[in-house]
Amino acid sequence: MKLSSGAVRTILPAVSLAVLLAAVFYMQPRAMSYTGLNLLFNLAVPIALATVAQMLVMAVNDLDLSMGAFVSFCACVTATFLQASPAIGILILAGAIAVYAALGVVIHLRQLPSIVVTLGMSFVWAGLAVLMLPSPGGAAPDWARALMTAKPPYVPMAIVASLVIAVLTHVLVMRSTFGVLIRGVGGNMRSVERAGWSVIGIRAGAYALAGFFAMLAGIALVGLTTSADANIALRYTLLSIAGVILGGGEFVGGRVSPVGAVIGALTLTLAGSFLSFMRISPDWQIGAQGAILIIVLAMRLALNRMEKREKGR
Amino acid sequence: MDNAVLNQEVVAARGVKVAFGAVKALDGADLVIRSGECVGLVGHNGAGKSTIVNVINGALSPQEGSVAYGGDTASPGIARARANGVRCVFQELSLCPNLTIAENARIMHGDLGGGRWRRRGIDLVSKQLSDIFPDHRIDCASVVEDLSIAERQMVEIAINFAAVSAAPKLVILDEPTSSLDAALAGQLMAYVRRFVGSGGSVLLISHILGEILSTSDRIVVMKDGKVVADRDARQFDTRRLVETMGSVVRERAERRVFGRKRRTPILSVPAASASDMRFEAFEGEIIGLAGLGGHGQTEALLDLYLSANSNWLPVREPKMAFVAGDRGLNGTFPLWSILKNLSISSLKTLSSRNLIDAEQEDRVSEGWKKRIEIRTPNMHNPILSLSGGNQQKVLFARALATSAKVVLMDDPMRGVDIGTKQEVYDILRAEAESGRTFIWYSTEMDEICLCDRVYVFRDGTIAAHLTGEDVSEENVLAASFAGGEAA
Amino acid sequence: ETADKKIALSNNYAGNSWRQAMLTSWDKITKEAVSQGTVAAADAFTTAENQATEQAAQIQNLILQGYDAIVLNAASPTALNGAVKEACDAGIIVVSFDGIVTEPCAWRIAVDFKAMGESQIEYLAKKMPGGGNLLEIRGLAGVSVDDEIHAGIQAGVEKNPQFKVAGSVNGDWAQDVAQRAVAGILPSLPEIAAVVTQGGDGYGAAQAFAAANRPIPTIIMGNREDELRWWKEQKDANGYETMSVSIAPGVSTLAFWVAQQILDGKDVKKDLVVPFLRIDQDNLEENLENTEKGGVANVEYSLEDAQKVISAEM
Amino acid sequence: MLNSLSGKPWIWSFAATVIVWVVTVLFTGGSSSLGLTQAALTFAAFSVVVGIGQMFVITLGPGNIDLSVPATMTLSGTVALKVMDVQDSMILLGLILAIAIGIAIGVANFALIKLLRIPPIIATLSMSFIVQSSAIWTNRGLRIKPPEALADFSTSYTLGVPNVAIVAAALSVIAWVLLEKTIYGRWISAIGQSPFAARMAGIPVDGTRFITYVLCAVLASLCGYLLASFSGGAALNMGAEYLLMSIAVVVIGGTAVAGGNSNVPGIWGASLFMFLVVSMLNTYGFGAGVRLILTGLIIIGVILAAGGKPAAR
Ligand SMILES: Nc1ncnc2c1ncn2[C@@H]1O[C@H](COP(=O)(O)OP(=O)(O)OP(=O)(O)O)[C@@H](O)[C@H]1O
Ligand SMILES: Nc1ncnc2c1ncn2[C@@H]1O[C@H](COP(=O)(O)OP(=O)(O)OP(=O)(O)O)[C@@H](O)[C@H]1O
Ligand SMILES: O[C@@H]1[C@@H](O)[C@H](O)OC[C@H]1O
Ligand SMILES: [Mg+2]
Ligand SMILES: [Mg+2]
Repeated sequence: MKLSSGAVRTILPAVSLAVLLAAVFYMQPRAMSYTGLNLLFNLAVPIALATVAQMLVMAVNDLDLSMGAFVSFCACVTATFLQASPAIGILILAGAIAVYAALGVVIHLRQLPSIVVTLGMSFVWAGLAVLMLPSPGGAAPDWARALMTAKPPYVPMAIVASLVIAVLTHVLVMRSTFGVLIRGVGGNMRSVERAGWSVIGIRAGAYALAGFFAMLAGIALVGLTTSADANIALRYTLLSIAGVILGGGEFVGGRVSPVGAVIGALTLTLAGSFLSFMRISPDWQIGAQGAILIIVLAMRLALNRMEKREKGR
Repeated sequence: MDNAVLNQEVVAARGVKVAFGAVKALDGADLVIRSGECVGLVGHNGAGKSTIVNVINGALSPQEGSVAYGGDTASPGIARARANGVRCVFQELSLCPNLTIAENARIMHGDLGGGRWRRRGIDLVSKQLSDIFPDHRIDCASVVEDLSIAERQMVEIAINFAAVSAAPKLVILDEPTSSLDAALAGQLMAYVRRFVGSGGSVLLISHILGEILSTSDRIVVMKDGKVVADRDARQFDTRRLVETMGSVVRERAERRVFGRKRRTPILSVPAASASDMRFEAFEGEIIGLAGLGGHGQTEALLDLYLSANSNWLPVREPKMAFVAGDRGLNGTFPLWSILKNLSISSLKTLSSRNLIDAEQEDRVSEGWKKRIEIRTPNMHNPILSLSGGNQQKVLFARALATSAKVVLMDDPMRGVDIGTKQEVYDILRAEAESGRTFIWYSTEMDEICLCDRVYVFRDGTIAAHLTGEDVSEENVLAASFAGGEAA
Repeated sequence: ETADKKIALSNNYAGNSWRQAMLTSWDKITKEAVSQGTVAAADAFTTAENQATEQAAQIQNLILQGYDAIVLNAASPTALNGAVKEACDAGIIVVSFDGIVTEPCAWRIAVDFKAMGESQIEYLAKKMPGGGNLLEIRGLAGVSVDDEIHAGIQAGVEKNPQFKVAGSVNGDWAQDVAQRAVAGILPSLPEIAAVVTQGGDGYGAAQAFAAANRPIPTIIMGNREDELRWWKEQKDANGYETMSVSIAPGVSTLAFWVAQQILDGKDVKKDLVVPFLRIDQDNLEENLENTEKGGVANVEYSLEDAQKVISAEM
Repeated sequence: MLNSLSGKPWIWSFAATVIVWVVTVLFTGGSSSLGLTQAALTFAAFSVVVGIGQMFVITLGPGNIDLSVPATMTLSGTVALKVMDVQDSMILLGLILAIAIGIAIGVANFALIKLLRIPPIIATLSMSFIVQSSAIWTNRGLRIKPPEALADFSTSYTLGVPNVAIVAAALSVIAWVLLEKTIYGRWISAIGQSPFAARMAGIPVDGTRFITYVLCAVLASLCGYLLASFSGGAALNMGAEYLLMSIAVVVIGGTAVAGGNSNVPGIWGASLFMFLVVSMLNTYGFGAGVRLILTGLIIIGVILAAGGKPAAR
């Protein structure tokens, strides 16, 4: 049976994750436990949320270069206002999401390249974060801390959270009408427009939703780290883009996979851990991280070949 | 006109003017469509057909004139047109390739919401597909990008005819058969008659005059942005239609007498399997690839082309040139001018010491503009400002402007008007006389019959080889269906 | 009795000469300790990018690998607290240095960065009692070291109002970034008497002044060899005077011994302070001689040194 | 008039540059104008050199980007300075070595992209880790001085114009000719719009992409060589600034991020702008937080004024 392109998009990343995980278990059997899995994956939760946020923006053929700065900003809000005076904190975060929606509108109306606008915004968010926390600090709200360190029976929180995020976003993006419209705008904006939908509204919605997930990423991050700083998640910009791509998403054409994105985020986190299980000279530790990424992706190629779905690109 | 008086007016566009810069795409055109009729709309490439379609469906608001839907004259727009039951199948395919068929149906039908819409969407489209194309083999759970171009066109047609809550009143078909083979086109035309019979109306745009004449109740002829004739279909035949469009009618060209000058083929592909046949091409030949759409002709052309063209090293003299049929996929460069689109394959000959000679480039493209009548005031205009058929001509010129000895053509006459087609046929012959070889996949039987030799494809392999007088509609059809079609 | 104990170094960044010197010192001292059987292992781990999140993940992996102690140069004083807490809960000793963490269960070997900033102004106040305009080169915005040194400088200026900070830029502790930033602001600055810095940016500032053809002010240096060498050249040529101050990269080895002592059952106070390493006009040559070409002035610690530091604090 | 303006997207980055320059110079009543101009030209030169390479890559179409630029700069700077070892006689050899390193990295990047089918963003990111490790391994971050003559050349002026700016200008002219006048330029633009159509038009797509990635890496290594010579030694983090910078100057300069359309003058405008904005805000004494926010808002302001793509009619 020929698999649809969508199915292949999700299966390949899942297999690479499984192989990587098997390798980690082989090297460090201790990881194969409740706490082990939690330690391996809990920091992947905020990355997964950020990756989903990036994916929503990529679904409408845009790219968000401010993701890392925005998650840092949200983390700072969480560790300061949201903790000390929740009402103001919620107001700030809601305002930030509104700004995201507004970005979607402006980018659409003036046909601006999203990459420049979000590049600009990355400075704005970073600046606001520095103003809020000139020096690292703040404290996680108790509920965020409790949520992220909860110990559900049998399955560790990291896994539960990843599953919840994957299922929820799958329903939202792949099953709901709104998800169809978002991906439709990525696939062929004119046809969505010609069918009588408001593309501005859809874009604004996609951005707002992205802002929402990025905000969750910030909160989850603070829940894990207990405090924040202005640079805390700068790397999430690259990580989130890489996660989407690793998960089988593409830069244009509305081809995205939420489950793949979550898997991509887990894979990236695991690739980092993999490294510390191998004893490598410090000089080459950074390079080894690159090598692991390459191997993971090369594995996908091998699988792809087996699938014999090679089309000339 | 008299027989339509009883029928209700579905849409009426009157005195419509639309200009794109200096180009008057519509120059005071009138078009009225009533329920229960099929209106055929013909005209040369760039006559303004697609533009008036965009006016009727609300995507373009005219600079002058009015559009009314059954008397509703509120401010125009896409939403109002749709509310009045206007559906449109566009000339360039307009599905979302990344979505499934059901998801595309969801987008096209705002009223498909509610629980289990996916299931209902699949049912809706598959039922409609079976209605229009009884023996289609499309899996309605597929993602659109996994379908062939013909299948996509079929799906788009089906989605537009389908009714969730309210049935469409007017379905506009802008060159719906350009990627369909004769059998599928016939089925569509039959369905159009049934749809019209049940009180719907259809605006049918096509360059295949046969289907216009056989399907329409009334025919509107456009020329340079104006309506030049609007009469009962029975008052037309091919000759009068062509004359009204402003082209000269020609007798059906005599088959060329082709004497093989050299006995060694310049191209030869051995049979891939027992059921396959060897493929050969000789200098100066026009070879047709026939058969039902989607049976591997495009793939065969792609294979030939890709194996002859290096992906790594530049070549001075390309062996082959390619004329795309699926413009959006592998033809045009949308950000570029007409000029750059035309010259891209022959830059080597237009440059000295690797620097492109702009003057020579201008000269050569002006030459082609005249030779195949690309309708534009200026070759430096963007390619997307051209009408569909004119874009296709540019792709033609691109290939012919190279020095390649072999030209591969992937159903290249999609959407080209009849006058131009005949000119292109003449150019093909002249080029073949001077030693070029053409390998031509076509879904139009008339074109297949112009070829010296024809390979008929079935299920990805060559099922028959016809030469000379054997090249005929009956033989091609027989070979297309022969054997294993038990199902 | 730590012969079977394993110690890990978790380092967030390796992208400058200071960090490289730190790793080299670690390598040198711990190799000896391992070969003598003092500890079973002392592995160094570095994350690819300077990010707290990545380092938190690294610490969690080290927990999984069963290390008995983690020596930590942290990307953030607070953002790693979650991971550090997990380590403590797993019974692991955590000793932080240079980039310290605030989590109470961890040990801290801290440099008083604020005092380091203040000492620069004190030096200047002595050198030029008349005061003057200062250019402040700061580090990376949002990082605590930057904030602390800056606070020290501010405090110093408040006490010595004859000085005025005429301009301030972020040099991100990198010579080329500092050079770029200083070059951009310099044309609009009045006469500058001195440049106060955070380390790793003095040479860049000097280059920028030279390129703009401005008189070279007193630039406080940060112990990098190229800074010291430039200072020496100026000193020989025109008697240029300044001072240089930074934390010694070898403090990683002190942290190592502290961790070893704690594993050995010694009672060690949670907060230790190490002095910063300061170079002055008279000991410049000596320090320059002992500094590797292109490296950073350094001090490494032996077990005895460490024990002295520990008992001094008790 | 308006039409001819919107046809030249680089106009806007220059307009913004002039405004920012004037505002900065006003602070001192004009006395800083020469110094500021020279500094701006000097530092813009480095961004221009890496920016040109990045522009060629970005022109190749969605998803094409080179994230290994910073690491390439670092490695070539480190190795070249180490090999030259302060001897004037080795300057040329050092240059050749730097270029060779660029070629090697470009080849490796494209090998990952092509042979292993790894999306460019992840391929070049992974490669950058490996390259960074190589730089650490070669001399552990020790700062070696450049040869006297080279240092003099890179820090001095010819007729008041910084030598590095002259080098960058020369490279820009070559790039402009390549882009506007040669077949290669047409090819990369065609590939950027539709790789498949390009292939069917007879363009050697892989060969062209290969050359482009190599070109980008070579320009990055050249920039590393120049920057290390200019700033008195190579540092392990010397390229870090240029990751975002190389992308920012390309997109702010008006190159279409979707590929297929690029422009060289815009890179100069954007590079000068990026330097001058920071200088202006430093001059007016804003703290880091406010400075970041204003930088972001100004970038967005410029792109809003430029108004993105003209609508498709
Ligand atoms: N967006 C546009 N910008 C500029 N000119 C345009 C644009 N769209 C259409 N035109 C011009 O308007 C005229 C009418 O075009 P239209 O697409 O309506 O032709 P058509 O009759 O549909 O032709 P075809 O049979 O080739 O599809 C053409 O000259 C075309 O070049
Ligand atoms: N250039 C291409 N690249 C990738 N896929 C292609 C290309 N051209 C065609 N395809 C796909 O290959 C499959 C088989 O193509 P095939 O050659 O059978 O089409 P065809 O006979 O030309 O049909 P049609 O008349 O629709 O063009 C289809 O799914 C089509 O979408
Ligand atoms: O860790 C810091 C190091 O990275 C910087 O360069 O110099 C001072 C140290 O505190
Ligand atoms: Mg048309
Ligand atoms: Mg077909």
